[in-house]
Amino acid sequence: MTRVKVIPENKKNIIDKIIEMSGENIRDCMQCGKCSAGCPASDGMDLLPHQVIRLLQLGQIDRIVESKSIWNCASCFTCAQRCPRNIDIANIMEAIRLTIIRCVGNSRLKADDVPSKVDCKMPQQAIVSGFRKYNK
Amino acid sequence: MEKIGLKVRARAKEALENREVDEVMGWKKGEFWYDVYPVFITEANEADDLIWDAFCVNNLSKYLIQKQKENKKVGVFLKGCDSLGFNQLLKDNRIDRDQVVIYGLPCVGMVDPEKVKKEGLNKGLLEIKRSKDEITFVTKEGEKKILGRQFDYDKCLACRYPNPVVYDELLDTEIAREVSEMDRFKDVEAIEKMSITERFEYWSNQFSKCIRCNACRNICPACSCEKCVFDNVNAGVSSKASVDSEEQFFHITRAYHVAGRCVDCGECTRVCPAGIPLDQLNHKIMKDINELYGKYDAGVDVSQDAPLVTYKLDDADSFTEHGKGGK
Amino acid sequence: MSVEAKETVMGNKNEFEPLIVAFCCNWCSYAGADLAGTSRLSYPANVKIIRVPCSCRVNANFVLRAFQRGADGVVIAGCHPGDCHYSTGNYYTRRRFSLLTNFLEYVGIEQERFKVDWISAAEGNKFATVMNDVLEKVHRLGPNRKLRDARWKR
Amino acid sequence: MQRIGVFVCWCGTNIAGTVNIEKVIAAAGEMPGVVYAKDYQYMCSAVGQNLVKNTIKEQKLDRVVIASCSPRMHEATFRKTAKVAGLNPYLVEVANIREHCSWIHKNKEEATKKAIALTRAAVAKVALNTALIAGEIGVESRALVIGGGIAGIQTALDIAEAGYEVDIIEKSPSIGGKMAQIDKTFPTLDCSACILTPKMVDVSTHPNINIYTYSELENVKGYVGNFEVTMNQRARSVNMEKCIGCGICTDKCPSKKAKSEFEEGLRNRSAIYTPFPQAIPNVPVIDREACIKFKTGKCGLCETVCPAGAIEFSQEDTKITKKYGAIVVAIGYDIIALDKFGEYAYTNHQDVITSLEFERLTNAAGPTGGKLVRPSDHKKPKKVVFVQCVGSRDKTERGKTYCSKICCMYTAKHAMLIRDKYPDIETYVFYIDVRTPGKNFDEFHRRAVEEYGVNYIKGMVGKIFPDGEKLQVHGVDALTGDTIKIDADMVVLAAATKAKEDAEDLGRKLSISTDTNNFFTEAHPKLKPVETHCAGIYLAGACQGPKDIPETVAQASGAAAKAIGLLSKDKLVNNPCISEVDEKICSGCLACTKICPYDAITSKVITFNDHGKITKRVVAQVNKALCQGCGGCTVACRPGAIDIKGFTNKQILAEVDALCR
Repeated sequence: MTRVKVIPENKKNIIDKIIEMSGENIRDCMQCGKCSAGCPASDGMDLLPHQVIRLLQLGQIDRIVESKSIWNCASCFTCAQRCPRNIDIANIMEAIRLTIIRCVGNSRLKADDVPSKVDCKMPQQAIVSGFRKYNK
Repeated sequence: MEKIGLKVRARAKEALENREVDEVMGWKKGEFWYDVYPVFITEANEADDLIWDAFCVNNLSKYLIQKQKENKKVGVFLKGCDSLGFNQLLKDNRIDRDQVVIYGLPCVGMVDPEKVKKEGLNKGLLEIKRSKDEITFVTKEGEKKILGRQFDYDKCLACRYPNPVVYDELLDTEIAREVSEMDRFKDVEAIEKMSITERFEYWSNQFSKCIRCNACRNICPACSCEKCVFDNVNAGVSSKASVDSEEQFFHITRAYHVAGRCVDCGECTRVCPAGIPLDQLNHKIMKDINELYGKYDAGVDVSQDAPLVTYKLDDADSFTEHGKGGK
Repeated sequence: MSVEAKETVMGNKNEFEPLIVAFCCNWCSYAGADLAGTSRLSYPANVKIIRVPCSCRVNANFVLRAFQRGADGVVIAGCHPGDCHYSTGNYYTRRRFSLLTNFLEYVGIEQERFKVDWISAAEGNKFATVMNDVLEKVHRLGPNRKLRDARWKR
Repeated sequence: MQRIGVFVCWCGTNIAGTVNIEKVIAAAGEMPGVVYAKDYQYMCSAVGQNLVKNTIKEQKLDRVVIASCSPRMHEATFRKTAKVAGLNPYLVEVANIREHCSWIHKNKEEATKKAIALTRAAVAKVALNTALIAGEIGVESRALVIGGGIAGIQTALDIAEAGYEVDIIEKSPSIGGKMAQIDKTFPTLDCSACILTPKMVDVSTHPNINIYTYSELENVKGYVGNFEVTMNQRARSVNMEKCIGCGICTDKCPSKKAKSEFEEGLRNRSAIYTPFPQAIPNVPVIDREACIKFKTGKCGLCETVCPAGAIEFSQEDTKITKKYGAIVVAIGYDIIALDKFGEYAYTNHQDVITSLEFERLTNAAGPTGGKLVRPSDHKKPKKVVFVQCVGSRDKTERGKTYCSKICCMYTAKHAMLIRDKYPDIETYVFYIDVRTPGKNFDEFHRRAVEEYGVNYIKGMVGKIFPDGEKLQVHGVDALTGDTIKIDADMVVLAAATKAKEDAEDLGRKLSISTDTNNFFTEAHPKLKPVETHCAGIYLAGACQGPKDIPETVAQASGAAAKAIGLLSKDKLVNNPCISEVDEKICSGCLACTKICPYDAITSKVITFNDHGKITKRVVAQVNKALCQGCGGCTVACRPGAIDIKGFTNKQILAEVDALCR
């Protein structure tokens, strides 16, 4: 039985950065699942929001980075509104996205190629949040 | 004012003759033009010495405490500010109302001898006569009339109760006087504007002048304790060593003890031999009480509880953030 | 980082060790201080507590005596208005020390040196925060020379 | 010369851990008046106390300082020790070097210096202590129980059985409280009415118990043993003696629009009503807002049909003032408002109900006669979903931070009852953690899962919204990680409990404190759960914190035992640390009489020889029985003529000096 430290040393600083950036205390989460239950975008997520937080608590950043959830999150803040432990999960998702974008290559979406992607049915908020999510 | 002076004499003589009172307290002229001192007369013929002029500033009500210990019925002449002091003594159960007959004297304001000397008008001065807003200087060379009230005490300029609030008889017609409430606490606001170190410098200089003669305590109608805490060594509160902190302790505690009870008669400032502006301390507390707990004038209404012996459930306070009271 | 830790960091720089005298009412704030103890919170050792039956027992003389004896800060803690064990005690405290707070500041004492607050028996961490906060401010102000009796050697 | 003994406690490592005991002993040795200083691991233990006793005798100590834990813990213990050793108990002072020193400061050197300062302050104070003899006060041998629920009923019965008179004051028209609304009780599933009504009848027939229903507490004066309570008995508009409880008036009453509070609004009631059939007293009450006679002056039908002529429209509120020795607060709890929980759609859909409403639905005396039907269309539901922790364990301001303790058990009970009565109904329970720690509690919960097939899903419900006939419930199963959607017919929310609305101002009237959630604060969470800081006032039931019926009854009997202990004494020793007037200094201004919360200070005339002359003077005097020693008067007294024994001005000044050494 190998001794596994709950939060591996090398991942400690990333976790602390995410916590500091989002200003949220992830240890407060009691895994009640209300965020995942109410998340409108949860169908497309392989890791539900409460599982993302659980992985953060366990320091498993790689599984979060590989998951699609943080990109599916439309930051509509329903989870934050309903979390009984007052944690702003959307804020944490934002922090994870930013840490990934900032350490991997340049921003994925250039300003000038947005018009080509816009279709009239898409609400403006999607454009703005898309732009915000994919840039440094 | 001389007309009233005659009335005073007549009333005193009459009161003593038909035994209304055992003794009458009034003022008597001293040797100099500014010199007037309290006098207690028991015989009708002594009444002729009584006077009423521009220097009868002494508050006679505090002598009543001692007189009543000799359980005498006393007649006393009280001005507006004196009557406020009288009410405060009454509220503190120090005197018995039925043992006193009060002859009320509406007062136009008393002349401050220092101000006369500053103008140099005291050379060869024999007497000062005063009618409502006009002062005549009787000197060896002749008479000189000056209009206006620039020679009055500062406290008289700001006086809000020229007419006695309690009396058995009124010897003169009441005086109407509007004093703006706005600049009542100008002196306090000036000090409040100073920085914290300036304020401490200002006050520690003032307090260091104090020689602990207790004149302020003896003249003050609100300071009527049988045995003051500063006289009682057993209380272990403070001593009279000539160290700055003792005077600061004395004056802060005294201002605190008369909080909500000081009638703003300004006597402490007048009698202080070191010239410390003690009423600026009392004015600050009055300003705070008015702001925090509603306008309150001590000595006006004997039945109303003083601010520090009553409370309201939703009182403001000046030490918590949501205390609603400014700092 | 609580004040204590910060203090040890810059403690050796200057030897100023603030002294705070706290008057705590037996039913609420003293119990709050006990709760701060039982929950192992931390506030600096310079705060020394005197137990009084009720906050209305604290006389202005005690506050002045503390400053005279070289205290750098005085704290009075009582029950929240309405919670007083003697039902009306702290209403009088509120009036008395609202006047004294303003008056001491008027005479030139920094307002951070004299703190009055309501701390109930259940507010252990409020007790610790208030004490940490007072000490931090007093630490910044430095030693209190005002009202201090020169003959008193600490 | 004084002979002061200082005893420093290690308290195991609690104090010795961060305080250098030897240094404190050495410093204590040099303090003025100290002739003996000793330390021991556990001063409060029997050995420690014997050490104090023997040292007092051997060293002929006349004052003792114990440097140990908080005086609130062991001041009484060490005072008793001193008394046994023949020393006046009030010549003992405690320096708090544990809660206020060793537990707070990590740095050993600083903690030691502070411990020495605190000990020096205690020595300075004890040097000025005087021997005090506790006075005696009488005790009124009658108890008052506030609240008529199971807690109040059990307390009243126990006190009455001990032979003391008890008054119950209940705000609603009948006693019974929340337990009367419940159908079955866990864990034994016996019917709530069957075990409650016999107790209610015992209370109504017990000679020592008087019941004041439809009444509220106005104000309380006095202190332990001598409380003077004023109650306001609201007008029932029915004469209690004449009424025979036939119930004709409640049937005939035309105004049927008022919502029945007892039925949680699921059924209407008439203007003249008894809350439930087994109500005690079984006398109806006229709700003056709903009654047509009071609103418009017409009607008055109840008066005409009443066979006993018991209706009295002219009845007025009556004020009753009585004296009591002890008071037990048992006002129970309420359910939080769910209007802020929009995601559960409680306010805009009839079939989303709270557990209390569910109790009424399944109750045989309830609005649907015990048949489980949907309140909207009275159809039998096929799928029922239970949602746990609605508002409990919630740090936002919508809910309460604590766990309400009883919901897991009553939800398991509800689910089990449905599966037992209607096996075809599917039941789901969304939970975060099932908390069933009591005796036979977990077995009860496991029976619901294993035998009755209730589906327990670990995960919260995200949102509920009406979808045609059904209710769509979106939840998640946190264990498998997939979202769950159920089309339910009925949703039952286990709403959080909260303190009663008027708990805070009742606390103010009794001057007992409430915590941040408005539950009453007990004197000590572990050692004094049924007492409050105010002597003579005790707590029973859910008003002190969320509690189930077994605990409530246990606490009620505990509170009753405390009250009986108090009432059994005909004399009470009162606190000797009270105020005293020095008549030589008192100038008779009587400012202190205005300050005293207990009106304990009055004036008197004294005659004395003033330099040969007999003079009279008014001075203040303190009524030793009324004064509680708060000290407000000592500050109002400018010359310091009035002082509190045990906390005199000089003692506190001495403490200030010692602390500033």
